[in-house]
Parts: sequence; C-alpha cells; structure tokens
Amino acid sequence: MGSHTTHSACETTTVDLTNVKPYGDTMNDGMMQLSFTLPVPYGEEANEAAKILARKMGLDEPAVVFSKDMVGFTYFVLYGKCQHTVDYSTIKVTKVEVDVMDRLECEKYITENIKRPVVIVGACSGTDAHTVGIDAIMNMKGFHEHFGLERYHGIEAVNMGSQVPNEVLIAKAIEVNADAILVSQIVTQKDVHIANLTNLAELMEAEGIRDKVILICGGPRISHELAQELGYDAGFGAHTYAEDVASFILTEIVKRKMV
Amino acid sequence: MGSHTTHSACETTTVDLTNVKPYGDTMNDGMMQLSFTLPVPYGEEANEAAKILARKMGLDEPAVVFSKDMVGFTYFVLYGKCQHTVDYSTIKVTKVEVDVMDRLECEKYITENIKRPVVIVGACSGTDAHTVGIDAIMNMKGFHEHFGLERYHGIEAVNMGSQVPNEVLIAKAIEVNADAILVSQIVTQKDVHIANLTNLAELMEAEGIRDKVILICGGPRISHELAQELGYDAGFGAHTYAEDVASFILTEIVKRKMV
Amino acid sequence: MKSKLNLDPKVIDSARSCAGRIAESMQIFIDRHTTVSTERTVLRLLGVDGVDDVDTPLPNVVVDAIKDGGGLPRGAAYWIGNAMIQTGLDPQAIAEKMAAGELDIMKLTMASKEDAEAKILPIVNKALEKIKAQTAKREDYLATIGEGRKPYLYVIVATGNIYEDVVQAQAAARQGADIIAVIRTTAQSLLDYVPYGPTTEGFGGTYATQENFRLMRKALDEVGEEVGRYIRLCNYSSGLCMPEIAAMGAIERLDVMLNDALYGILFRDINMQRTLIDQYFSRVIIGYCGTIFNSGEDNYLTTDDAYEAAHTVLASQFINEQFAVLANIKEEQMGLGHAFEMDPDLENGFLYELAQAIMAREIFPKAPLKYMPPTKYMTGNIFKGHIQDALFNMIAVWSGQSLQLLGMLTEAIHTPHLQDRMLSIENAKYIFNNARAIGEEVEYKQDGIMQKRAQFVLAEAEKLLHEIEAEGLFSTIEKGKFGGVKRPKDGGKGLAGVCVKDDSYFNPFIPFMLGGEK
Amino acid sequence: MKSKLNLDPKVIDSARSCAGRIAESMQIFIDRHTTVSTERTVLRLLGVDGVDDVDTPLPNVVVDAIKDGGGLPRGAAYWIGNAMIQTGLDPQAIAEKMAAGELDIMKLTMASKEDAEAKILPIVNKALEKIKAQTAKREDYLATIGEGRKPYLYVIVATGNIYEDVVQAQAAARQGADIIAVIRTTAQSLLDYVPYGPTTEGFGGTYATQENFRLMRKALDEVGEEVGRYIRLCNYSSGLCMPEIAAMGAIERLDVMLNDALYGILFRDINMQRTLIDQYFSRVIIGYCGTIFNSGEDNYLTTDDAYEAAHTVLASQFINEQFAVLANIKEEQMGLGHAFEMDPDLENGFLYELAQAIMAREIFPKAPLKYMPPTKYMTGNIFKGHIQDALFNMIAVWSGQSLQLLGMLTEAIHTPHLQDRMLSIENAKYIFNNARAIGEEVEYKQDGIMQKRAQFVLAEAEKLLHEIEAEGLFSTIEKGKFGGVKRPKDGGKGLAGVCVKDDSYFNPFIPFMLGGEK
Ligand code: B12
Ligand code: B12
Ligand SMILES: Cc1ncc(COP(=O)(O)O)c(C=O)c1O
Ligand SMILES: Cc1ncc(COP(=O)(O)O)c(C=O)c1O
Repeated sequence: MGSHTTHSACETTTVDLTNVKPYGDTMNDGMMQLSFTLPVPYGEEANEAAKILARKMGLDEPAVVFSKDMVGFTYFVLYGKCQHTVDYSTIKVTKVEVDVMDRLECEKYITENIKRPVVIVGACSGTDAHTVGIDAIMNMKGFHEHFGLERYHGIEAVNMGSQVPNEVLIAKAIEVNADAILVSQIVTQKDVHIANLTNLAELMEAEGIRDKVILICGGPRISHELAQELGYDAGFGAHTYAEDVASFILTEIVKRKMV
Repeated sequence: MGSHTTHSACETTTVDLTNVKPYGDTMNDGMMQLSFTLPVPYGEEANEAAKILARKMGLDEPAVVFSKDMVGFTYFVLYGKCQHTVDYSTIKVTKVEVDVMDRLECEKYITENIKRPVVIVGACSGTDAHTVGIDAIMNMKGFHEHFGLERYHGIEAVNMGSQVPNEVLIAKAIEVNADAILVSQIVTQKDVHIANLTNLAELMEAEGIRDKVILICGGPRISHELAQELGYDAGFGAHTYAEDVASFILTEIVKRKMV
Repeated sequence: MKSKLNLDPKVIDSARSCAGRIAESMQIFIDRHTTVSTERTVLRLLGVDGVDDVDTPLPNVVVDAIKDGGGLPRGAAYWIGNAMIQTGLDPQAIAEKMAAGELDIMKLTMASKEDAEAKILPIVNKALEKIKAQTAKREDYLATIGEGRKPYLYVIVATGNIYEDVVQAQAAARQGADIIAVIRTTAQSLLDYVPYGPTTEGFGGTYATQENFRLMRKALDEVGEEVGRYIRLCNYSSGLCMPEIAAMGAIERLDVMLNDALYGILFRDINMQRTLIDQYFSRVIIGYCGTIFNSGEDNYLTTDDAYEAAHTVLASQFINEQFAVLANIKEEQMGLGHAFEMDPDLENGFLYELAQAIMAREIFPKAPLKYMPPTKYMTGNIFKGHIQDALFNMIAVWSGQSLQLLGMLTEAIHTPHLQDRMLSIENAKYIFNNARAIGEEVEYKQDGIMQKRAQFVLAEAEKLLHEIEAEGLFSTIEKGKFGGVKRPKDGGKGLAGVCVKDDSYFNPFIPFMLGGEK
Repeated sequence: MKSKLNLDPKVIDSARSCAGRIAESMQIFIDRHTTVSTERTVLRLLGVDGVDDVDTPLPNVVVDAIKDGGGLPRGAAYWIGNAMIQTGLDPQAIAEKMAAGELDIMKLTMASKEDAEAKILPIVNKALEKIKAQTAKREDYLATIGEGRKPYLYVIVATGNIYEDVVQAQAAARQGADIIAVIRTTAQSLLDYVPYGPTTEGFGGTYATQENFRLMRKALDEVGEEVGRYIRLCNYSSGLCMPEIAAMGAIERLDVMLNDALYGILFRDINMQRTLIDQYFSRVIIGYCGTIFNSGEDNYLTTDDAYEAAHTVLASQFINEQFAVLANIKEEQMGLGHAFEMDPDLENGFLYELAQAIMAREIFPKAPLKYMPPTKYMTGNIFKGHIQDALFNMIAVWSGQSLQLLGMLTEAIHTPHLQDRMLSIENAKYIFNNARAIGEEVEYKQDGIMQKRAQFVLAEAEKLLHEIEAEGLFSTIEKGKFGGVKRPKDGGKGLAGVCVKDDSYFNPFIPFMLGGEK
C-alpha cells in the first residue's frame, strides 16, 4: 500500500450453487483437510508421495502439515485446495416421501383410515446383536423422548430382538399376519448387512409374501437409496424416530389398499 | 462358512511401492479421512454434494459419517477409498545435500578449511515478527538442547531480530561483509513470504552482491524446493537446528572457494 | 486408607457379603451340572486337538459321541481314561480314531472311575506343567524386559485376518500399547465349537483359534523384546465355548481374557444355566494360569443409562468378584469392568463419572479394573470423539484405573484403522503424563456432588444385591435388572448342552487347579 | 474467602503495593509527555475524521501540521480551540481546510489557553454524550437480550476482508461464540496512522478502521438479537495508534480491547516511552466507556518458557492492574492475560498450569481474566491439538476464567477456518458443561504439588516486582526480564512522536473521563 492508501470496498463473493467448492475462510478457496496413512517409510519422500496423491485427487497446493513415523507406515495430516466443483442445484436425493405425523396423528389416522390394528414385526436379523436401534423404534420407551411403536394405540409391535435368523423372522411375520417387517442392521463390516438384507428379501419372494408386507430396513449406515436398491420399500438412517416409520407404514397401507 | 469350516491361511498382501495406496486396516483399502465445509444448506442434498465431490476426487464408497448445520454452510466428516496410486519408487526430493556436522565438527572444519571467521547475518524480514525460529538458529541458547550459531567458535552471528526491512538487512550484510544471509519467514498468509523473499533476492541482485553471499531462507512452510525456485541457495523447514545450517554454509564456502 | 469419597465401610461389607451368598448359592447349582463345552475343555487340556475331514474339531467329535451315547453325565475324562485303559492309545489317538469312525468309546468295557482317573493322571500333570511353564515365561518376561506403567494402554485389532492383525498389533505396540486384544469375528460366541487353524476372514474381528493365539503371542513376544516391554495379549473366554477358550489361552499364554457369563446372557442371548456352569471352569483355569479376567459390566451402559444404572454395574462387580473368589482367582487378576458412558450433554457428567470411577477404585483396591471408553455417545464427529476420549483418559489417570481400553475417535464408524490407534495412544500418553499425580493432589468437598453421588450409587447397589439375594440370580436376570435386558431361564442358546452330573462324574483338572480338593 | 492454594495474603499485598509504586513512578514520566497519537486521539474525539486526497487521515494531517509548526507541546486541543475561535469553523471543517491547503492553524492569532479550552468544551461534551449513549446501549442489550455464561467463548476472525469477517463472525455467534475479535492485519501496529474506510485486503487479519468497526458492530448486534445473546466485539488498542483506536472503539461500542504497552515494546519493537504514554490515554478512554481491556502477558510465554517464566506473567499482571487503577479502570474491566503454554510433555504440567490459573483467579478475584490457549506447542497434528485445547478448556472452567480465547486445532497451520471455529466452540461448550462445578467440588492437598507451585510463583513475582521497583521499569525491560526480549529505552519505533508538554498543555478529555481533576 502507498503511504496511506486504504482498500477498496468489494463485498464478499456469493456462492454459485452450480459450481460449489469447499470453503475454508473465503468463498471458493477449496480448502480441505485430509488424513491418511501410506505404507511407505517416514521421510521427505513419504511427504512427497502424499502430495502427489493429493494432486491426483485434484487438490492444489497440497501441504503436509504433519507426518508421523509409524514404522514402515507414515501418517499424514494434509491440507489442500480442491479444484473440483459440484453442481448443487441439480442434486436430487431419493428420500422417503411422507408427511411425518406425530404419535397422536398416527393414532387418529389408524382410527379414521385403517380401522383395524396394524401389526409390525421387527428384529435385528442375521448375526447382528445391536438391539438399541430397533428398540428405540419399537419399544414402549422409545428414544430421546419419542415413544416407540409399542406405545401407539392401534399398532401391535412385535420386537424379536437380536440375532434373529431371517427364516425365523419371516415365520413370525406370517404367523401374526404382519403388515410390515422392520429389520435393523448395524454391523456393516465387509458388507455383511448387504448380504443379509438381500437374503431376507429373497426369502420373502420365495415365500411369496414380499408383496403382502411392507419391508423396511434401518441402521446408521442405511439410506433410503440403498434400501430401494436392495428391493426394500424404505430405508431409515441415523436419528430416525418411531413416528417417521409409523407415518410411512400407515400411509403405505392406505396407498396400497391394505386396509 | 459350512458347518465347521475354518479359513485358508493366506498371508497379508505386501506393499507394491510402484502402486501405493492409503492404508486403513488392509493393504490397498485406500481408506482416507476428509473434513471440509461446503457453502450449501444442511440436509440430504448437502451430503449428496459432499459425496459427489469425493467421487470426483477419486474416492470410492464415500461415506458422510458426520455433517453439521452451520447455517448456510454444512460441515462434513467423510471417509472414502482412494483409487489413485503413487509410484513411490521413483520419487526424488530435492533436499539440502550436505553431511551434517555437529557443532564441534563445524568448528574443526572452520579451523582446518576456512581459517577465518565466518560471518552470518540473520533476520526475520519484512513485516514478520516471529523471531523464535531465527533465534533458535542464531542465538547462544539455541533450541532443544542444540546450541545456536552464536555459540560456535569461528562464527560471527548477527541476529537483527524481527520486522527488518530487506534494505536494512542487505546494508548490514554489506557492512559486516557477510558470508551468508539467513532470512526467516513464518507468516505465509496470502503468500506474503513469497513476495518478501522474492523482493530480497531481487534487491541483492540489484546491489550486485547476490553471488558473493550464500542466501538461505527458513520457516515452517519453507522447503528447499521452494527456496530454490525463489533463487535461494537453500531452504530449511520445521525441526531445523543450527548445525544443519552451519554445515551447509561452511561446505558451500569451501565449495565456492569463498575461503 | 481413608475413603476420599467418605464411603461407609459397613455398606461395602454388607454388599460384599451379600454378593458372596448370591455366588455361593449359584455355585450349588453349578456344582451339580456340566456342559458340552466344559467337557470339550477337559479334552483340550488332555491334548485333544485338530479337526476331522469335515472340519469338525476333534473335541466336538468326541463329546458329541459321548453325549449321543448318553455318557455326558459321567464326564469326558472318565470315557477317555477308560478308552486309554481299554485301547492303550493316548487321548489324541483315541479322538482321531473316533473321527475316522474306527472307534466307539461308548461301547468299550467300562473300568472303574478310580482306574480311569488314575490312568489319565500323568496326562493331566503334563498339561498342568505346560501351563505352568507359560506362566513362568510370563513372569520371566515381566522380570526381565518389564512392562508399561498403569493404566495399561489397551487397544484392539479387528481386521478379520490374523496376519493383518499381527501387523497392526506390532505397530500398536511400537506406538506404546501395553495390551493387544484381538476382537473376535461377529457371532463366534454363538458357535458351539472353536474353529481350527489360522484364519483370514472374519467380520469385524478375527476368529479365536489356538493357531491364531499362537501366531499373535509370538508376534507380541517379538515386538515386546524389541520395545523392551512385555506386551499382553487379550481375547475372549466368552460365548458358548467359554472354558475351551480359557484352556487355549492358558496353553498359549494369553494374559487377559474377557470372561463374564452375564455378558453372554444379556448381549448374546446365551442360556443362563449353560454359561454360568461354563464360566466356573473357565475361571478356575484363568485363576490357575495367572490370567487377568475382564468382566463385562461396561456393556450394561450401552443399553441402559450410565447415570441411572450405575448401581447395576457396581452390584455386578460385587457378584463377579465373589464368583472369582469361588474359582480361586486372586484380587490382582480381577479385571472388573466399568465404562465411561455418561451422556456428554449431562451437566457435571464428568463429576459423576469421576466419582464412580474413584468409588470403584476404593471398593476394589487391588483389582486391575478395566475401564471402557465412551462408545454409546460417540458419533461420526471424530474431533468431538477425540476429546470425549481425552476426558475418559483424564478420569482414568485420576482414579488410578489399571486396564485402559483406549477409546477410538472413529468408534461410531469402523473398527480401528492403524492411524486411529496411533492417535488414541497419543491421546492417552499425553494425558496420563500431563496429569499423572492429579489423583493424589485433589480432595473432594465434604458432602459435595461427588461424595453424594458415590454414596448414593453404593447404597443403591447394596439394595439391589439384597433384592437379588432374596429373589435369586436367575430370576433377577429374568426381570431385566441388568442392562435393561430380560432373558428367560430356559431360553437362549446352548441349553441343550447342559446336563446333570452323575455320581461318578469327575473333572480331573479342577481339584489341581484350585490347589486343593473341591 | 480462604485461599484454596494457601496463598499468603501478605505476600499478595506486598506485591500489589510494590506494583502500585512502580506504576506511580512511571505515571510521573507519562504526565509530563504527550505523543502524536495521543493528540490525534483528541482530534478524533473532537470529531475529526476522513482522509485527504492522498488518503492521509485528517487527524494525521492536522497533528503533522501542528508538529511541524512546533506546536505539539501545547497539545492539539489548544490549536483547534484557537482555530475555532479565529475561524468560526468546527474542528472537522478546520481539518478539511488544512488538508486542502487552505488553512494554516499555526499561523493564526493565539487566544489564551482558557479561551481555547472554553471554546471546545461543548464539542467535548458532545463527544462524551456520544460515548455514554453507546455504553448505555450495551447495558440495555445486556439487560434485555442478556449474554453468554462465563467463561465467555471468545473467537477470532481474520480473513483480511471485513465483509468475509462478518460472515464468519455471524456464523461463530450462531455456533455459540460470545466474543468476536477481529484480528488486525500483519504490521498494522507499526503504522503511525489508522487507515480509513471499509477494507478487504489484510494479511492474516483485517485492518482496524472505524468503518470496519461499525460494520462488524452492526452485524454482531443483528446476530446477537437473533440468537438472544449480546455478542461482544473485540479489537486492538495497541501499536503506534493505541489511544486513537481506543477512541474509535469507544465511539463504535467495542466491548473488549487488547491494550498493553509491554506487548508493543517486546513483540512489536515499539519505543517504550511512546507506547507507555499512549497507553495512559487509551486506558482512560477504555475505563470511561466500560470496555474490558486485555493485557498481553500471555505473549511472554511464546518466547519464554511457561514453567520457568510464570512469575513474570504474574508480575506484569500486577503492574497492568496498577496502571489501570491510575486510569480509573474498574477491576471488572481488567482482562489481565495469561496463557496455557506449558510443554505438553511436562509430567504434571496440567497440575502446574491449573495451580497457576487458580492462583490468578484468587489474586484478581473480580477481574475478567483473559485466558489464552496453547499456541507454542501446537503442531500440524490437529487431533492432538484438539485435546490440548480440551485440557485448556478444562482448566478454564475449573479455575473460573472469564474470557476464554478458544484454541484452534489448526493453530500451527492457518488463521481459523469456519469449521475450526465451530469445532473449538463445540469443544469448549462440551467441557464447560460437563465439568461445570468442578472448581467448587475439589480441594488441594496441603503442601502438595499445586499449592507449592502457586506459592512459589507468587513469591518469585513479588521478588521480581521489588527488583523492578529498585531498578525502574524502563531499565527492567532493557534487561530482558519480560518474555526474554531486550529493548533499549531509546530504540524501537515511534520515539519521534514523543514530546514534553509545555505549561499550557491541556487534554480536555482526561479530566472528564476520570470523573474528576487530573
Ligand atoms: C452399543 C454397541 C454395542 C453393544 C450392543 C448392545 C445392544 N444390545 O444393542 C455391544 C457391546 C453388545 C456391542 C457388541 C459388538 N459391536 Co457394537 N457398538 C455399539 C455402539 C457403541 C452403539 C450402537 C448403538 O446402540 N447406537 C444407538 C442407536 C440408538 O443408534 P442406531 O443403532 O443407529 O439406531 C438408530 C437409527 O440407525 C435407526 N435404526 C436402527 N435400526 C433401525 C431399524 C429400522 C427398521 C428403522 C426404521 C430404523 C433403525 O433408528 C435408531 C434410532 O434413531 C456402536 C458404536 C457407535 N457409537 O455407534 C458399536 C458398533 C456398532 N459395534 C461394532 C461392532 C463391530 C461390534 C462387535 C461385532 C464387536 C466384536 N467383534 O465383538 C460386537 C458384536 C455384536 C454383533 N455381532 O452385532 C461396530 C460396527 C462396525 C461396522 N460398521 O460394522 C461399531 C460401529 C463400533 C466400532 N467402531 O467398531 N456393540
Ligand atoms: C509465537 C507466535 C507468535 C508470537 C511471536 C513472538 C516472537 N517474538 O516470535 C506473537 C504472539 C508475537 C505472534 C504474533 C502474530 N502471529 Co503468530 N504465532 C506464534 C506461534 C504460536 C509459534 C511460532 C513459533 O514460535 N514457533 C516455534 C519456532 C521454533 O518454530 P519455527 O518458527 O517454525 O522455526 C523453526 C524452523 O521453521 C526453522 N526456521 C525458522 N526460521 C528459519 C530461518 C532460517 C534461515 C533457517 C535456516 C531455519 C528457520 O528453524 C526453527 C527451529 O527449528 C505460531 C503458531 C504455531 N504453533 O506455529 C503462530 C503463527 C505463526 N502466527 C500467526 C499470525 C497470523 C500472527 C499474527 C500476524 C496475528 C495477528 N494478526 O496479530 C501476529 C503478528 C506477527 C507478525 N506480523 O509476524 C500465524 C501465521 C499463519 C500463517 N501461516 O501465515 C500462526 C501460524 C498462528 C495462526 N494459526 O494463526 N505470534
Ligand atoms: C465379557 C465379554 N465377552 C465377550 C465380548 C465380545 O462379544 P462377542 O465375542 O460375543 O462378540 C464382550 C464385549 O465387550 C465382553 O464384554
Ligand atoms: C496486547 C496485544 N496487542 C496486540 C496484539 C496483536 O498484535 P499486532 O496487532 O501487533 O499484530 C496482541 C496479540 O496477542 C496483544 O496481546
């Protein structure tokens, strides 16, 4: 700056939603943080390898801000400026399309539109023993002050618990004439959940009950998109409450004329 | 597995240094952690945008494991499997090529090969006020139990401190007939250090003393490569000690016949 | 030493003796029964190993045959002893012949119980020598290369591939880990046999096999010598093969074993009779070979609330202690479990947790308490997670925990990556060192939040124990008092493997291992 | 209240009165001098603002002319008062005419000091009214929308562009920040003028200009109403324009000001005479308008060792307190600085730091202490950094700090990104809430590590203060006792702007602002 020059007042740039880049402290600076390990010995060459990798990923000015010797491996924290952009304006996400009703609204909806008890069978199937999620949806107590399905007048909720073989789950659904099956999958290592969910859907086809039951899966790594790919009617992820599931089931029942 | 089948004993894959990928818990799984902010509103679409971006960067199976509403912005933690590879075996890094001598060896080297006092002028130049780094190199006390240049018999170390204008630094170097100039640059925001280091090198050219002085820069974001690009004889980054710099200067003096 | 939390020793004593009576009454039931797994364990200790041509482990082949032949109430030891007398073969050869369909030990002439017992005695002694040699080797290591400072840094490996696990375990040891636990593959606990050989394909964990134990033990001994610190190995003596794995662990020198019938009942839906009987023999082995066992109370807090259900953890610790006493386990081997699972949004949650951790330390002064990290409230926010783990580490060093299962910032995402483990070790080391003496330095306000919290939890635990004593342990579990999970006495997996002993039943190892008659 | 650290009140009193004498003797020097910046401040308060056609601020134009005309010893107020009498113009019009080269106020007929003083009195009053209105507005906000709970969450924005800063500041407030500090661009402290207008191009910070203050104040009032919490604004009354910025801050309702002559001397190589004189007027303004000042002792620990040099921080706090007392600043406005800069590898470093933080709290019970985060030992390892910040937050809530400058996990890398700030706020909120009452709950072992540490630091500080009293403050600084940095009395930047007042010098604001004669 000259002796006493001040600066021109140009406002901040506004976001262009067709070309979105990461934001560090200035629009479109592209700033990103990465951390990872490479199976190479610690040293300058390792840092260089990390930077080359970052450049291949489209990061400008990659900076290894930390690296640590892990004996034969090197760990890196790296910052760089992402040059890719995303057109946010055209993104469409497949979501469960339903107007969520609260518990009382659900109950009213059953009385007015279904007029019979709705039966829902749920389990954590396969080898999965994580019941907290399915309990949160099904049991009286619910989760975060949202009561579970058991509490809903007009809903009969049968929670079979953990590690339920798919065959047993289906048998129970047939036995109680279930409107919907809820299956929870928490463990996703080596895609066990995919194998198990696919198996369940296939067994239901084989039993000839796939069309008669609303089939729903859930868990922290489940998305509606994935569920649909696997042939499920809906999938619910983290932060789901009983009313989300109930609303979907009840409106489906009416839509499909299962009343 | 069949009723009692156990598994075949195939050992872990070993690393292929021509095709290195990040390592999470299995060779070549490509696993990487990213965090960044996009200037888009929080929601499913934002998560999708983050995943699209990750795919463009070459990450397979991107998973948004956390996202947070920052009002108009969304923050993400994302994991994905990097598909790029690096040929580690061919990486060459430009490093300061010198056999580092410890203080006593340096002193001996001066007595034996230079036979006169070596004069080194240093400063944190431009607007930079971070003296801890240059003090660590130059002052008596040094750093992490490595004495600074002031302590070396045979070296005259002149530390001019912080915020020294380049002109003043050069004038001092001329005045004391310096063998080497050490300039420290810590602040790198908006590349101020590049501008300042370039300016110093140009001023030295203009003064006609560039060839007569070993010109060295240093700081946590300085690499030897960058230094060379800017016309410096060497650049030193984090974890530098006085002996690294001294060894380089002394061998250069002999190499260039400045004795 | 005076209680810093002003805990009433009378309440502690009352709780402890009540737990003692609960355990004793259960022991009466246990002593009357045996299980397929218990008998397979006897076989394993007698040296029976390997698989048949459809990969069924030989201990299963033999015990299944005994069971099918109606001989289980008499115990495998009798049948093997008898077969040795009648065939002149050793136990392994007998098992192999049985697997090949060349021998039916149920059809042989039957010697007396005393003769059978005498016949196998030398083999029993050999087995005990082998185990003692391993225990001596551990002690030798500890005396020569030494060990890490407490709280021990305890991390898991869980790649599913034992060879990959070895790489990660050694890396972790180099980074500072003191204990490596090889997590088991999903659902191994429900298998009523122990797989054989080295394995490379588990889900979320690696099969517990004797060969895997051996491979890992060797790798840890190597790296332990390299880093100058004995590295402990941990696995799970838990599930339907509880005592078998204890035996394998004794033979391969495992140092720490997760071992808790209640865990299997509540979280794996294993039948309570089966697993309580199995637990007894497993603990006798554990006690004998100097392994530390870890109980699973921490798990209650994943299904129940850490603030509300704190007293159930303490009550269970008392019971686990008394079960261990009956199995002749020293207090120094009692890795009673608890966990840092308070809701991070709870105001003063840190103080409640701290009070509880110090309380556990004061009540079980010599026990190598196992402290589990935050898991339930961990999210994909790895940065927040890393500081939840930091507070956990702070409480650990403060309250003098012994086995610190390190929290991973990626707990809610995946089993640990190499770098996750490194960061968690760094976290613990930093905080342990930086706040080393804090526990000695501070005192707690008379009748403050912390003192009151600890006193309250203790009082509630004592109350619960008296309820259990009145009600019986089986029925308490049926009512869902632990972890909020209800399990029926005759439900769950593995009940078919339980049977009542007959009069001439004998287990040749238990008396020796207890160091006297039993 | 009894000292939990068993600090001796006699030692505290002795240190405090010694610091009082040091400050008083310096005040004698200060009262005899004025500076160009002090005089420009008078002009600014009289309403002179704007720039000439080469962007020189009008206060500089006027003061330069007075200085060139040899009139500085009499003070700008006289010359403006006189010019008003002689020209009938108001101060701004006078300045504009001077800038246009149409008026030379040094060449006018000279009225008496009394007449000049009387002439400007109405303008002085108007200025004071304006400031009082802002102070009232702050109080009104606090009474209506309220404020965050202490420790206040204090974060910085530093994009270089005021408009971008506004975006980030509002985002931070929504995430929970209570105080926003706009970091200044590199080296603004060395400018002997204050830039004008809104600015968009700073390095590592944004220019402090009155327009930037106004823009940010407005943005924070808006977001404060949105989130229902008054959001405080902080900037730097520091460097060569110390009092000018204090005046700008008073006019634009800044709530917190970094203000410490010693910082400028040691870390910006500003001449010590110049900045001590400037500091006085700046503190008078700060005291008057209800702003909290932050002193810069924390910085010593970036160049000196936190363990070794802890007593220099305390000694400097005592001196800063006494300088503030002389400027009529209430204890409630004394944001004395200290910092969490212990080497993270130091065994029991957490205990030493905790002891020191509690010590500061006990010695300055009502002061809104400013606690600075780890910076020196932060590295590119953001995960480790985040837990260093967590321990810092733990000590803050424990010791009852007031202004918590949040540590950023990226401290060693860049000025904060949006997400860094969010994570650091999350960190602080989690720990403050989770350990809220810890300070009340715990007590410290008699003669333990902590008590001894605090007593030692206090004793050393008292000793140092007595040395300074004997030696004089100037010469102490020359010897490098603070931050290990030596500065000569006649060296550094800005000495040319200092002059001795003549007998008819007057500063019309100081007496009013002190609320009495001075
Ligand atoms: C608690 C817990 C356990 C408890 C489970 C107790 C129980 N009865 O549930 C115990 C201790 C027994 C346990 C054991 C194991 N666990 Co576990 N466990 C967890 C933990 C800490 C919390 C899970 C939880 O309760 N979340 C809270 C609930 C409310 O959230 P949620 O499940 O996401 O449910 C919500 C939604 O997803 C949705 N939802 C869920 N299901 C469904 C179904 C339907 C139909 C719908 C509509 C919605 C829905 O709604 C719920 C409410 O909003 C996680 C780590 C973590 N922090 O996430 C690891 C974790 C899930 N466990 C893990 C593993 C590997 C295991 C083991 C296999 C380890 C081992 N080898 O020993 C064992 C064995 C268990 C097995 N075979 O399944 C891994 C899984 C890794 C992966 N992605 O594959 C995790 C992530 C930990 C880790 N980092 O390693 N675990
Ligand atoms: C201490 C410190 C200060 C002190 C400096 C005191 C002093 N007299 O040095 C004070 C408080 C005054 C300060 C002020 C500011 N600071 Co400052 N400060 C730091 C801090 C915390 C530590 C730096 C340090 O001392 N490191 C220790 C030394 C030993 O390491 P080093 O410098 O890397 O030196 C080693 C090597 O790099 C090498 N080396 C260095 N120089 C040379 C030279 C040669 C020739 C050779 C051979 C080797 C060499 O050898 C050294 C020994 O191994 C860093 C954050 C951090 N943790 O890194 C921020 C940091 C450097 N500061 C920063 C900023 C922005 C500022 C300010 C501009 C903020 C502001 N707007 O007010 C001001 C103004 C200062 C200015 N204009 O320069 C930023 C820089 C961001 C960037 N990358 O541009 C940082 C990273 C903090 C941040 N995240 O914002 N700061
Ligand atoms: C006592 C006990 N056994 C076993 C396990 C592991 O479970 P599994 O091997 O059944 O998956 C745990 C888990 O924490 C445990 O606490
Ligand atoms: C008192 C004081 N003034 C000013 C600053 C900022 O420095 P500058 O504006 O000189 O860059 C600091 C930094 O911490 C400080 O403590």
